[in-house]
Amino acid sequence: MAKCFKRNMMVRGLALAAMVTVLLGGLCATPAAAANGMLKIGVLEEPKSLNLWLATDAWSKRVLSLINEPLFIREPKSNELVPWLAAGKPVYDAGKMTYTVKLKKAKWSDGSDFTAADVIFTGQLINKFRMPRHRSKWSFIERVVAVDKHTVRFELKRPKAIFLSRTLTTPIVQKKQWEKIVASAQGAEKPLTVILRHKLTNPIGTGPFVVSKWQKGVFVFMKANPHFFGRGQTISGHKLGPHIKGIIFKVYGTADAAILALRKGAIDFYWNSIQAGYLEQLKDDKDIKLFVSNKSGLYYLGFNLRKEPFDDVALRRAVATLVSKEFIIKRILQGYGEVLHSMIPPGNSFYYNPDVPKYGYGKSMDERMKLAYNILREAGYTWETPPVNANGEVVRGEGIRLPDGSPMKEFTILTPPADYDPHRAMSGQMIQEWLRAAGMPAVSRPMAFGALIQKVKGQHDFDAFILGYGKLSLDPGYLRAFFHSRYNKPRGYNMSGYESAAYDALSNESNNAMDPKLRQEMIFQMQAMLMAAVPYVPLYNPKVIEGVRIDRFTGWVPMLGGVGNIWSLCQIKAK
Amino acid sequence: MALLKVENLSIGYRTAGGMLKAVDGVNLSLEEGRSLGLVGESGCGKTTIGMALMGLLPPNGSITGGRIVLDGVEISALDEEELRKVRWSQVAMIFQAAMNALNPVIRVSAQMTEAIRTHRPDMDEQAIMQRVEGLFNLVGLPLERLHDFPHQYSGGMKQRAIIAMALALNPKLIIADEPTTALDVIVQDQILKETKVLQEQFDIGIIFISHDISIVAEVCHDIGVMYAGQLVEAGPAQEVFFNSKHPYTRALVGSFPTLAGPKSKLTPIPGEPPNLIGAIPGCRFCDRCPKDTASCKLEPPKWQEINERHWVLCDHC
Amino acid sequence: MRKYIAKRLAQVVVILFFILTVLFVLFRLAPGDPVSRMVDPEMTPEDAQHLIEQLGLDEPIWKQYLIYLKNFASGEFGYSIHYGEPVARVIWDKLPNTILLFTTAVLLSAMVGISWGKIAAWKKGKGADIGMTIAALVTHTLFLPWLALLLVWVFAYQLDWFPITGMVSEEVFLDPDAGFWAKAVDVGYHMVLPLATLFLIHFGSYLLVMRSSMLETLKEDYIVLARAKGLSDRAIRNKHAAPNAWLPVVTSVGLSLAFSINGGALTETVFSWPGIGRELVFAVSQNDYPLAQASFLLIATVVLFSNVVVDVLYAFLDPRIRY
Amino acid sequence: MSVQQATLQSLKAGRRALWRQRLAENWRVFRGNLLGKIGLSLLVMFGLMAGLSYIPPLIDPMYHPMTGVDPLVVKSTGPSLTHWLGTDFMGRDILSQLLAGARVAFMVGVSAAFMSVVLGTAVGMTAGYLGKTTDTLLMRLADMIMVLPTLLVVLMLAALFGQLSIWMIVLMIALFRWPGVSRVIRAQTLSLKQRPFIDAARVAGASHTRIIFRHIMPNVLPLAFLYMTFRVTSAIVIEAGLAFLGFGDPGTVSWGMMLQWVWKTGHMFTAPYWLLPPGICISLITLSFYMLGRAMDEVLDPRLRDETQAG
Repeated sequence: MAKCFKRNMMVRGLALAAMVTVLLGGLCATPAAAANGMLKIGVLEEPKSLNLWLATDAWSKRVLSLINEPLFIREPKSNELVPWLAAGKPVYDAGKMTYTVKLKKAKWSDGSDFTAADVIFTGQLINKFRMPRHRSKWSFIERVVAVDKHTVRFELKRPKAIFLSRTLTTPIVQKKQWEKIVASAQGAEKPLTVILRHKLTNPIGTGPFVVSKWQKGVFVFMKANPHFFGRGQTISGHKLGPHIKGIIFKVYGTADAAILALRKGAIDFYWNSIQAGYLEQLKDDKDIKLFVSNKSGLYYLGFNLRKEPFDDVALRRAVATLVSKEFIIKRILQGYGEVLHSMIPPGNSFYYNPDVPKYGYGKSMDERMKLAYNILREAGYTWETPPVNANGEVVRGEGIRLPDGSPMKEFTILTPPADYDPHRAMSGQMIQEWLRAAGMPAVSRPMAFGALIQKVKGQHDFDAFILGYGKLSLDPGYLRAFFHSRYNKPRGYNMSGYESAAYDALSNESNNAMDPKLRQEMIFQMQAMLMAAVPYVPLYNPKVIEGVRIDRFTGWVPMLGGVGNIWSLCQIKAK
Repeated sequence: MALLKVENLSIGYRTAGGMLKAVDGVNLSLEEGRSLGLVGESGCGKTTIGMALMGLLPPNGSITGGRIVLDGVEISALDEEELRKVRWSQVAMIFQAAMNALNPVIRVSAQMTEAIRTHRPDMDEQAIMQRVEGLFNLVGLPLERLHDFPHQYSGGMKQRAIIAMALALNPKLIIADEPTTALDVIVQDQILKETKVLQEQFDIGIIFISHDISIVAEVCHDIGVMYAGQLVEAGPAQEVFFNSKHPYTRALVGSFPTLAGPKSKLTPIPGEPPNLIGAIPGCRFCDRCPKDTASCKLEPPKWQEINERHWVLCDHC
Repeated sequence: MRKYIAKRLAQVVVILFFILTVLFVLFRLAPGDPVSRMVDPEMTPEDAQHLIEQLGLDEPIWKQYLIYLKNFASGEFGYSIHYGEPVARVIWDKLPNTILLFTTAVLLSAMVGISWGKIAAWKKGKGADIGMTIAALVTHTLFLPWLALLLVWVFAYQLDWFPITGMVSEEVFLDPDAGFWAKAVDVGYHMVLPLATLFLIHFGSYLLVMRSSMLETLKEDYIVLARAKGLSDRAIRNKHAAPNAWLPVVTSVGLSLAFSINGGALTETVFSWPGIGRELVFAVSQNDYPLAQASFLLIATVVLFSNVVVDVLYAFLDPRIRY
Repeated sequence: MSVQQATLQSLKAGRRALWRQRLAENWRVFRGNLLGKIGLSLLVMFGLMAGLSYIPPLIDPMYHPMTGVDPLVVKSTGPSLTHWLGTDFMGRDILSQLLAGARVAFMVGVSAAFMSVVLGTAVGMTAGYLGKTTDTLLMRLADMIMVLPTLLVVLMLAALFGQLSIWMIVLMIALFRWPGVSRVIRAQTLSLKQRPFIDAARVAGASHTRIIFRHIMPNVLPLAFLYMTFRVTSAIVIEAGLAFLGFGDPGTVSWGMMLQWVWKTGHMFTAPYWLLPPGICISLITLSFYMLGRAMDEVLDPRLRDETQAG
C-alpha cells in the first residue's frame, strides 16, 4: 500500500514539475532584443548539404550561392553577364577557339589567395568525375590552362554558345579544400559517390558570407566573410558590402508560420515566393514591402508524340486551342503570372519570337470549342455527340473517335501533386474538364514528383503531363535539349519524343553559332517550328512575389527571379 | 437491550421504471452474541438489508422508512463521516463471493492492516502487525502466506482471510452475506463450524444471509425468512426449520437437501416472485401459494403468533 | 519473466525483419527515381547512366537487398541521397528532438488524462464528470493540423506569448554565454504550443479509457469491501480502484502509440519541429529511399518495443500476471 | 411435419422474437442515452447535408463543387447572397463544397470502416475458431500491422506510387485498420467456442463454415458493428490528414482537401468563412460517430448501464 501511495505521489510530482517547467519557460524566455546587424531570413526547409556537388535542393543552393562564386554573374538591371570573380570580359580567339579570362585578386575565406589553379581544379574535377548538373557545361572544354597566377585560358573542342552563359557561371571551389577529397576518391570503387558523400561542414568560399553555425533543423548562421573580394568595391555600378554582420536562415516548416513570423518581425525576409492568398494580409502592413518580380520560367503541358492519341498534330493543336491560359492565370495564379505563347518567355526579349501561332488566345470558351471542333473535324475525328451541334451551338461533346474510326482511349494528364505545386495540380484538373467538354476521355492525375519524372523521362510511359522550369536559363540552349532527337531516349530531356531532322540540324547549328544575331534568327525559326508542331503547350510564367520588412534594413535589389539574390545581400544596410 | 434493532425498515431503489421497493416494513432484533439467519430467494431484499446495516446502499437506493439502531445509535440517521467510523469497528462484513472481495493488486497483509490503521490511529505498526498475525493464527492461515497476493490463495484461504479481516477490530456485529457459496462442500462445512466457534468465543452478533435455509438452520440461533421485500416468518432456527408455518418457508425447506435433516423429496417452488415496482395490495406470495384464497389477493396478510418467539405473516396458517 | 521478455524481443526482431523486407520491396516497386533531381537538361543520357551506376542503383535487385540488409545490420542504414550523410547521422540529429516532444506529450497527457478520468468516474453524472467528458470528447476529435495552426495564430501571433514555431531561438543559441539552463528554458518555451496541441488531442482518449475502466472497477466487490472497512473516499479511489483501473489503460496506451505518432508527425510538420516525423514526410516526398526506410523502421521499432515495455509493465502492475 | 422440425421452427421463431425484443430493449436504452441522442442527431444533420449536396449544381453550373466558378469572382470572397459561405480563391462556392464534403466523408468513413470491420471480423473469427498455427500467424500479422502508424504508411504509399484515388485511400485505410477489430472478435469467438451450443452444433454434424456463419457470426456481429462506428472516425481523420498534407485525391472535394486549399493558397488566417466550416465539420462528424459508438457501447454492454436492478 505504501508503494502504491508513493507511486501516486510520483505521478503527481512529475506532472507538476512538467507544468512548472513549461510555465517558467514561458515567463523567463521572453525574446531578447533582436541581435543587431543580423539579417533574419525565413526559409521553408533547412539546407540539406553544404557540399556544392551534392546539393540539389533550392534551400542548400540559397546558402551556397553566398559562398561559392562563379567567374561571371548577371547584373540585376540589364540582366547581362558581368565579371564577378573575373576581372574583365573574356577575350575570344576564334582561330584557336580559346577564351582568356583575367581573374580578380580575391582571397578565399580562410585567407589564402584565389588563383587560376582553383579554376583549373574545378574544371578538372567536373570533367573527371562527370559531375551531375555541371558536366554538360564542361564536356566541350579541351582543357584549361593558367596563363599566369591570375589568368586562365579555356581551350574549347568546338564552339559552344553556352560557354559564356553557362560554363563561366559555374561556381568555383577551393583547390586546397577539395584536393585531399579528390585524392581519396580516385582510388575508390565509386569515385563520384565518394565526392558526393563527402560531408562538408565548413565550405571555404570567396563569397560575401561563410557558414558559422548550423543548428540542425532550426537555423543556419552565416557571418560576413572578411576576405570577400567585393567588399567596399563597386562592381557594375553596385557598391558592395556586405554591410550586415551576418545572416540567420530560420527554418519555418510551413508558409503560414513564415508569413506570420514576417508580420511579427521575427524575420526580415521570407526567401520564397508567396502565394497570392497571403497578399491580402501583407498589403496593409506598412512595415512590409512586397516585390513582384518576373522570373524566367516555363510551365507547360507536354504530350507523348510516340503513341496514340497525341501522335496526331491536329489533336495537339485542338488541345492547345481548348486550354484557356487566361483562366489559369487569372484564377489559379490569381493574376500573378504571364501567358506564354512560345517556349521562350517574353521577358527574354532578345530570343523571344512574338510571331508564333497563339491557338485561341483571347477567345471565349465557346469560340475556342468551335475552333477546336473545326480542327478536329477537318482531321477526320468524329463524335457520338459533337461538341458543336447542327445549329452551331456549343453543347457537351461525347464519344470522340479517332480518324480511323476507333474510339479514343482514356488518356491521363500527369501533374505534380498538390503539396508540391497546387497550381499545376489544379491546372490539370481544369484542363481535364475542358477536354471532357469536347468529348475527350481525359483524366488528370497528380503524381509524386519522383514517380512523375520516372514515368515521363525514364520510361516514356505517359500520355500527357504538366511540368515546368522555374529557373530557366536565359540562354535558349535548352530548346535543343528539349526537342533534339538525340535526347529522345530514356533519361534524355526530350520527353515528348518530338523528332524532326530539320529541327535537329537547325538546333545543332544554333548551338554552335557564336554570332548572336545569327543565333537569334535560328532560335526564332526553331520556336516557329515548335509552335506549329506543339509537342508542348506553353502555359504560363509565374511571377515571384516576395515580402520584405522595411523597418530594419533597406537597399534590396530587385532582379529577374526576385529580391532574394546575392546583390541584395551584399548591399542592404541596417536602418 | 438488544444489540441491533431494525424497526419497520423500508428501502427503495430509483429505477427507470419507477420506485422499486426492495425492502418493505421489516422488523428485526438481535441480542449480543446471538446469530440471526436471513433466508430467501435472490432479489428478496436480504442483501439490501445487509448493505443498509453498513450504510452502503448504492447511489440510487435509499431508506424510505423506519430506522436501524445499533447498540443505541441510530445508524440510519448518521452522516457519511460518522458512518465511516462505525463501519468495520462496529459492524464488519463477510462478503458474498469472497473470491472477488480481495483486491487483486494489493497484498493480503496490506489489506488486513489498512482497516486497523484507519480506525486505530493510536496503534503503532508493530502492534498492528502483531494483531494481524494473531488473526491469521486464529482463522488457521499459515503465517508465511501473510504477504502473498490474493490470487495465490485458494478459495477457502481467501474466505478465512476475509473472516480474519472481519474480526480485526472486534466488531459487535458481523454481517455474513453468503459467506460460503462459492466454496466446495467440505471447506464450506469447515468454515461454517469455525465461524460458529469464533462467534461464540468473541460474543459477536451475526447476521447470516443465505439462500440455503438448511445451512442457516444449522449455524444460527434464529431465522428470518424473507420474501419479496418482506419478512414472512421469524423464529428460533430449529422451530422455523422443522415446524415451518408459512407456505414459502415450507417450500424453501423442501427445495434443499440437508446433511443433517431427515431425508425428504425435493420440491421446487413453481412461479416467480412479483414485480416490486408499484403497489401490491394483497399477499405477495399468493400467486405461488397452494393455500391461495380470494381474500389473499385483496387484503394484506397480518402477523400471526405461533408461539412467543415464532411469528408468521399469513392469514391462513 | 526473463524468458518471456526474450521471447517477445525475438518476435520483435522477426517482425522488424519482415517490415524491413516489405519496405525494400515497396520502395523498389515504386516508380520514383531518386536521381531525377540531380540531372540537368543538357546532361547526356550516358552521363545520367554513369551517375546511376555510381550510386549503386543499377545493381541486381538481390544484391541491392543484401547491401540494404548489411547497411541496417551495421547500424549505418545506408546513405541519405539528399543529405549525402549516413542515414544514422541524419536520424541521430533529429531523434532526440522527437523523443523530447513526443514522450513529454504522451506522459503529460497520460498523467493528466488518467488522473482526471479517475475523478470523472468517481463523480459520475455530476457536473465535473459531464464537463470533463465533453471536453475530452471534443478535444479528442479536433482535427490536429487545424488546431495546431489555430494555436499558432492565437497564441504566437495575436497574443505574442510564444514564438512562431521552431525549436530554439537563435539569440540564445548563438550567445556564447548561454548555459545549459538558458538553452533548456528556451527549448521548453518553444515546446509549449506543440506540446499543448498534442496534449489537447491525446489527453481525452486517456481520460475516456480511464473513466470507463474506473467505472468498471468501482463495481467490483473489493471496492464495496473497502467501503465497508470505513476507508476514506480518497483511499478507496487512489489505493483500491485506480491501480486496478490502470491495467486496461496501460494496454491502450501501448496500442494507441501508433496513432499518437501520426499526430506527432503532423505536429512536427506544422510547428517546424526538427524531428523524425517531419524528416519522414520530407524523405518520402523527395524519394530519399534510405532515409525514408530508416525513419519508418525506427518508428516501427519504437512502437514495437514500447509494446513490449507495456506488457512488462503490465506484469509489474498486475501481480496476477506472471510470464 | 416431424416433431423435430416443429421444434426447430419454433426455436427459430423464438430466436427471431428474442432478437426483436432485444432490439426494442436496446433502442429504449439508447434513447435514454444523452450522448447517443446528440451523436445521432448530428449524424442525421450530416446525412441531410450529404443528400442536399446534389442540389446546388442543378441550380446553376457555377455551384459545381469542383469545376464551377462564379464568372464574376476571381478571388476568395466572404459570404454573400449568391454564395452563403463565400467563395474560394478560384471563385468556387464554399457551401457546395462543404455539402459535397459531407458526402465524401460518409463515403470514405463508412466504406473504409465497413471494409476494415469485415476484414477484421473474418480474420478474428477464423483465427479464434481454427486456433493453432493459423491463429498464431494471423495474430502476429495483426500485431505487426497494428503498430504501424496508418497515416504515415498511407502517406508513404501515396508518395511512392503517385497520388492515390479516393477509393485506393479507402482501401488502404481498411487494410491497415483491421487488426484492432480482429483482436476483439477473436477473443469473443474464443469465448463463444467454449459455449455448449457450439459443441452441440458440432456434435450434430454442422460444418465449420456453418458453425462460423450460423452460430458464431450472429453473436459477434453487434460487437463488430460497434467497432465500425469507431473505425469510421479514424478513417475520416486519416483521409483528412492525408488530404491536408497534400496527398489526398485532388479530384475529390473532401473537407481535408478544402482545408488544404485554404492552407496552401495562403488564406488560413484571412478567410475564416473558408477555414472554419470544414474544420468544424471534420471535428463534429468524428465527434458524432464517436458519441454514437460510446452510446452503443453502453447499449451492448449491460455492465455499463446504470444499476437498475438490485438484490
